[in-house]
Amino acid sequence: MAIPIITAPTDAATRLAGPLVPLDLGGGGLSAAETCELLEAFGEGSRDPGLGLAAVAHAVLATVPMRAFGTPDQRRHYLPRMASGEWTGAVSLLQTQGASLAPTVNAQRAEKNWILDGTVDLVAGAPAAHHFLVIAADPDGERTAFLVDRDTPGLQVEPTGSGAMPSCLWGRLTVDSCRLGDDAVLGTPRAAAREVEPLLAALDWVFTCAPWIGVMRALLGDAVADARDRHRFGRPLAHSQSVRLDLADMAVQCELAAGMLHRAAAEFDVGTRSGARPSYEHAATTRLFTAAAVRSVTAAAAHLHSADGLAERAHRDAAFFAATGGGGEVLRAVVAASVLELG
Amino acid sequence: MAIPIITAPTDAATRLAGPLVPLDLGGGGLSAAETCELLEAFGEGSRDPGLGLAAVAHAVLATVPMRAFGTPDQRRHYLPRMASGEWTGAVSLLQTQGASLAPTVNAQRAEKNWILDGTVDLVAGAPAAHHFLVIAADPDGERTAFLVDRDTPGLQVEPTGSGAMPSCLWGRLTVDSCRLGDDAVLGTPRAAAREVEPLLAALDWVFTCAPWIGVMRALLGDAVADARDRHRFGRPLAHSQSVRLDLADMAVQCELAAGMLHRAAAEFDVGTRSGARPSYEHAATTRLFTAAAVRSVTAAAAHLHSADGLAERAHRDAAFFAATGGGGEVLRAVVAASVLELG
Amino acid sequence: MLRIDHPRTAHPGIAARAADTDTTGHIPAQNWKELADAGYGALFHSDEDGGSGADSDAQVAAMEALARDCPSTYWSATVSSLLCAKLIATYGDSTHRPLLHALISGRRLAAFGVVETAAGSDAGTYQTTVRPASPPGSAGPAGTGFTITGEKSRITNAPNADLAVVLARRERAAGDDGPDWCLAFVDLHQPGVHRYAIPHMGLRGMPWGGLVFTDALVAEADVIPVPLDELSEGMTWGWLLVSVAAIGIAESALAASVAHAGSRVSFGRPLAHMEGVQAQIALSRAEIDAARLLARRAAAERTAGRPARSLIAMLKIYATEMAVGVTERAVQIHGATGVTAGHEVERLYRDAQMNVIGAFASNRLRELVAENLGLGPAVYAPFDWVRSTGLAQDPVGLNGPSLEGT
Amino acid sequence: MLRIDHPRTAHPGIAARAADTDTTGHIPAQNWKELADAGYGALFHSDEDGGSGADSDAQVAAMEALARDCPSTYWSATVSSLLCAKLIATYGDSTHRPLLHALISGRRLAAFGVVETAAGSDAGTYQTTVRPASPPGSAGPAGTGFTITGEKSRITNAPNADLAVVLARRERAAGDDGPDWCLAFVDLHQPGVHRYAIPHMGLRGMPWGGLVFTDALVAEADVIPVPLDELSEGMTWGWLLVSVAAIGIAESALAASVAHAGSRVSFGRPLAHMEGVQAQIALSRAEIDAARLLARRAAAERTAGRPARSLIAMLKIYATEMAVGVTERAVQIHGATGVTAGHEVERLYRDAQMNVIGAFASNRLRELVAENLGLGPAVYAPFDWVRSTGLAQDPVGLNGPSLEGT
Repeated sequence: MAIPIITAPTDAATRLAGPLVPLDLGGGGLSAAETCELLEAFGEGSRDPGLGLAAVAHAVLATVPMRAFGTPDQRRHYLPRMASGEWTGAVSLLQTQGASLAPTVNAQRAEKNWILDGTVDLVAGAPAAHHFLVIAADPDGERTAFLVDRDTPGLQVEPTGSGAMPSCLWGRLTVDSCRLGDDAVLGTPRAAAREVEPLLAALDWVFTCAPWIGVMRALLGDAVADARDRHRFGRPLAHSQSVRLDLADMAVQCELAAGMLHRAAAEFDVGTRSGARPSYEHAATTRLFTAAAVRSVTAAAAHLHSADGLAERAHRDAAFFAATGGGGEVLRAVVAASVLELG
Repeated sequence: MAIPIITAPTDAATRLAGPLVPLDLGGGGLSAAETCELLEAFGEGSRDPGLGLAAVAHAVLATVPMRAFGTPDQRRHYLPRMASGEWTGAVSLLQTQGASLAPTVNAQRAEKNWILDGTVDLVAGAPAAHHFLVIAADPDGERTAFLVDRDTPGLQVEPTGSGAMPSCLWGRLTVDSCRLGDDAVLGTPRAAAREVEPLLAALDWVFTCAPWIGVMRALLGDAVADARDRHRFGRPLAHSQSVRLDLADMAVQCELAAGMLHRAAAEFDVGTRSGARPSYEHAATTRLFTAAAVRSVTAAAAHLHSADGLAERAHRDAAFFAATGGGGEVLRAVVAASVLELG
Repeated sequence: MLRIDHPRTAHPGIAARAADTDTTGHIPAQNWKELADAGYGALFHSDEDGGSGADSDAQVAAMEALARDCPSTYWSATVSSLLCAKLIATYGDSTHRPLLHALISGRRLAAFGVVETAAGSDAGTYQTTVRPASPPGSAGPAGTGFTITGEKSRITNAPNADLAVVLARRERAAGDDGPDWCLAFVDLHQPGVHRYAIPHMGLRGMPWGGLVFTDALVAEADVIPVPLDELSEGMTWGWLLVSVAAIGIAESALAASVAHAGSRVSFGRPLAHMEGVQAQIALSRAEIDAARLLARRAAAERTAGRPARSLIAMLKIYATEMAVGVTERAVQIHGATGVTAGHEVERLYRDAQMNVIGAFASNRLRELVAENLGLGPAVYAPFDWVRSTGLAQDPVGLNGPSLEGT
Repeated sequence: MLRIDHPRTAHPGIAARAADTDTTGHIPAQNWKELADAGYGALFHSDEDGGSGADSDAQVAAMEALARDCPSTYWSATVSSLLCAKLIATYGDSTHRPLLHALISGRRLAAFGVVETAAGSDAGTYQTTVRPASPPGSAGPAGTGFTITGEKSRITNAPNADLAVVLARRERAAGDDGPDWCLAFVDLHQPGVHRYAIPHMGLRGMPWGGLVFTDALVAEADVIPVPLDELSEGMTWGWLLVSVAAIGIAESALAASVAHAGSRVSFGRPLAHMEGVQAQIALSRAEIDAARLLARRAAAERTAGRPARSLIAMLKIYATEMAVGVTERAVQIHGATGVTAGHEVERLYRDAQMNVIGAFASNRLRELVAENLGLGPAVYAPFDWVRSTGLAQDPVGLNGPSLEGT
């Protein structure tokens, strides 16, 4: 989570902390499309896929479900402080894919309370987070979304290392007989499968692509500069047709992925106006396409040695990006389910 | 270079240190084909592309040019100690591609000596090496191969970090008015372009592939085990057709790359018997094909989390592998030069 | 739920005749009538040019719909009513209004004559020349018109067009310091014109072939000097046309794949339940969407008159190669059915490759994109830099040179 | 310099007629004569079976050489003299010696009837059945032979073969606990046989179509009970055949590309000097080599009688898809020339795809390889696991459900 959130709440930090928090709750009041542009620019400027992911985890994955399904009290309690950067919210990337992975947190009803037990790994931003969005399954398999504050008794947060995206601080969450009231439930109890889960999945698929668009542009810019500076066989690389063709393909992939992203993001805005829903198919195809674009752009850039090692880091992080959001197997199944009207 | 060379000279270490050193000089006396098999097994067993490269740098790149072009004195002086693991030889991967990159070391004739000045980066095994194979260019551009001992006055070795292949210890070599006698010349003076350079290029193209064949097999084995253990959508991954198809393609790539390697390696042996020369085209296509196979196999494996992080490391190192040996641009040009009878 | 749907068939009659159009290599007259009735050509042109002024999204949607129905008919109709008509609208004047209307309404058909037999898209090699019908100072009455001589090849509509918009060199009189090149609007129904057809792998219904001009007459008003550079912006209409053809072909191939996967049962289950098939369909869906979104954006820029050369070049590169991949997957999903002559997918597979070849080739366009990225123009040097490096030589074997030849 | 060269043309006459063979859809009689004279079919068989017993490298080289010369002729000849003859040699007995010799020498042509119209390679759906000509206990003389009834489709050589090796179900008498399946060697020149041709995209010269048996007669000795499992090892000859076809097609496409690149001048320089073209050629060179080396290895294993099913499956997957890629690059290098009907590259592009489809499809073979890796047999489950997970549902927009429908 690091820099953009944890620094003093400058304007820039505030903008990145709460772009999707409405103006009347102290946020940026940006549209989904504008937020994507902001995240693209952040990815390009920071040259750090991990930081970009950290920003998405807090400002989109932890924020939007609360905006969409939160009670007025929940919204008033959390969103202004999340927008200012005072509080950070965190979400596990293993919980943004519905129940395609078996749930690892159990919820038991005990009188007026819920008792949560279990462990969630790969929580983006966990070490610095103030609260967590956690999905837990009933004994009969129905799932509910919870807002769990860091100081809740029974909650433990443990920082974890990660080979990829290290600047998005990672952690593991353990809940041990963690007692929560009904006011900790986000949305309808036992209805996460039709409320928070589809939303989280689509947000993950769409918005995590945005910083990568910026990173790909940075890689392309580096590669162009590199081709003008370096020589091989005594000729500038910029004269090498294979280098030129590769750079052209990198540019094509950037444009295509950006187009996919902008359509999918705009649907979250159309939804806010017309009440129509964003298309999960478009969200999934966006991620499927962008993951492939990122893989091919980072592979093409990987033999360059950019000043700050962006090409190497991006190549490493690209594999992580391609494996999260469900990875190709989940995304292909989801898109196929839509196109084939099966699933 | 690390483990296989620096440990006490056990049988195993000796085998890996000197497979291509003739028996009468204390080596393993293996054929090129047998050496490839040994390196494949080492890659599979060590699960470490960096260590595999370290073994190739010493036992092939530093050894074979000396065996092929060394004077009887040079061979007797160096090869037995290289075979025992007592001495390690090192070569820069920037000097295995002829003059496709501009030479960075200059050689001046001064009476009966040669004076070397310049810097060479990306020297595989430099920190622990006893001597170095260095190519240097005359003022008129003709190139000569030299054997430079570590204790030569004017020689400095500086360890360098590397994002990829860290277990192949890397270094930078600086020669500052380094004075060498004619006995330090390997092969004919001013004839590296037709003697040592084509050999070094072909050895790099062919033999660095061998440990990767083993690494790919290890990745495939891990992936198969993983598919039997893990679940998604409540089903074992082994039941997922997309997983099965991906694993089949990994296996296909392993077989194809191994076939290419074995042809190219065997030609070094045919050469020893018939005097016919190995084909540079076959050497270059082997590397071109294997680099692509490694990229696709590591990309397919990259979303798996093997116990020791092999998948992540291999994915990182694959980019390095694809960029060295000249990278696609040099290899494609070399193959095209052969096929099109141009260049 | 919001879905900006991809276009479905717009001309069921044309779609129903698509297989026959391919087999016979001939576009039925009924197709032309239906397109004229639908006002297809008018969509691309403003009211003042005699069109109906559709916005760019509607234009792309209409193009794709026709490309889905019958790629051959789409190519033939769109080359005439979009590409050629745009060139006439841009470079012609009021005297060309009737001609423009005839193309837009589909009453007349035009071909765009650029490529010659020597070397594809390299204008430097073109020989076709326009010269004054009677050279100034000769015996005949001067200034009454021009003649054109030369051969254009691999031209859509060449075998049956009424008119060709031809790129030609100008033979300039002394003191004429205008451009070296011109566009000539040439009536093809005259004695100095010979045409021939070239049989081709895909888009078989599309007329394709050559035009041989031997002192064919061109009216003075129909020869318009144009700098070559400027013309290249006009050609982007052609790249857009080809790109949308590719997208329509890919969408049809995907639709056929989805239908086949849903109905074909193998090993007791519909193909649609096989993940391998699902993966191919999902990938095709994502790739077609990406191409279409870029096509809409590029068309919006181009229609608004903004420079879109690089964007349309990117589109052409991607969309045409994408469609080859999508039709390939469709053939694989269909199995032997997909290679049976007369099957839609067999036809689409052949059609798709034509778009990669049509207009500028992919690598030529990649060069253009690279230049636009700031890499400078392509710099050619003879390929002679490998051998001097010590590479590209067979090395010695393990034992070095000592044992050679023994 | 040592070069294990890839085969060049072996049958110049057959190569010279390849374009015509494609255009007319008919293999000239002269081709058959030249193959017989060259002893092509004999290479695949041991001396004792009446062959010339070439080693496996020589077999692969001869196959590839013919595939380079004319893929259609190669398919037709090799299905008969390799695949069908191997099945007869393996499952037949001494009474089939004359038949075997006739196929090996090329005097008679055989088809291998496996696939039926319902569902490609899923044997579970096959209906063709062999039953006793006169059921035991009926009025007629028992035990004089069998009849076969059913339809086999998409069969190489079906339209003109003399004989078919047919996979069929056995109608078993009570007490017969032999296999459910048999191979029947069926004479196709008899009244109970109807045949038809299916026009196809590539390999147009190769006869392809269906065989309809209506109580066609089969002699008792020509019905050989075989367990289905066992037969699948025999089919690997077919996969090898297809793989080598793909390699030959790819090599021809590369050779044409190299020749074209060396002679075609664009923008003042031969294509061969363009790095983009060089990259395509280098990649094709590497991929073809990889496939050929695997083919030689697989053939050596198979010829030596060792199990090579998984290896040949890998070869078939890779070689056939590789050839599609190589011919695609060849078309791109050739530009419009490459899609002109009658040009070698246009034909090879269509031919290449047929090999992907022919015999088992790629994903079926990948399943087989996966099983061999230790993943267990394919386990099918209806595709119904996505929706219950909370995925595959349109989410709400930014403002949640409260504003929906407003």
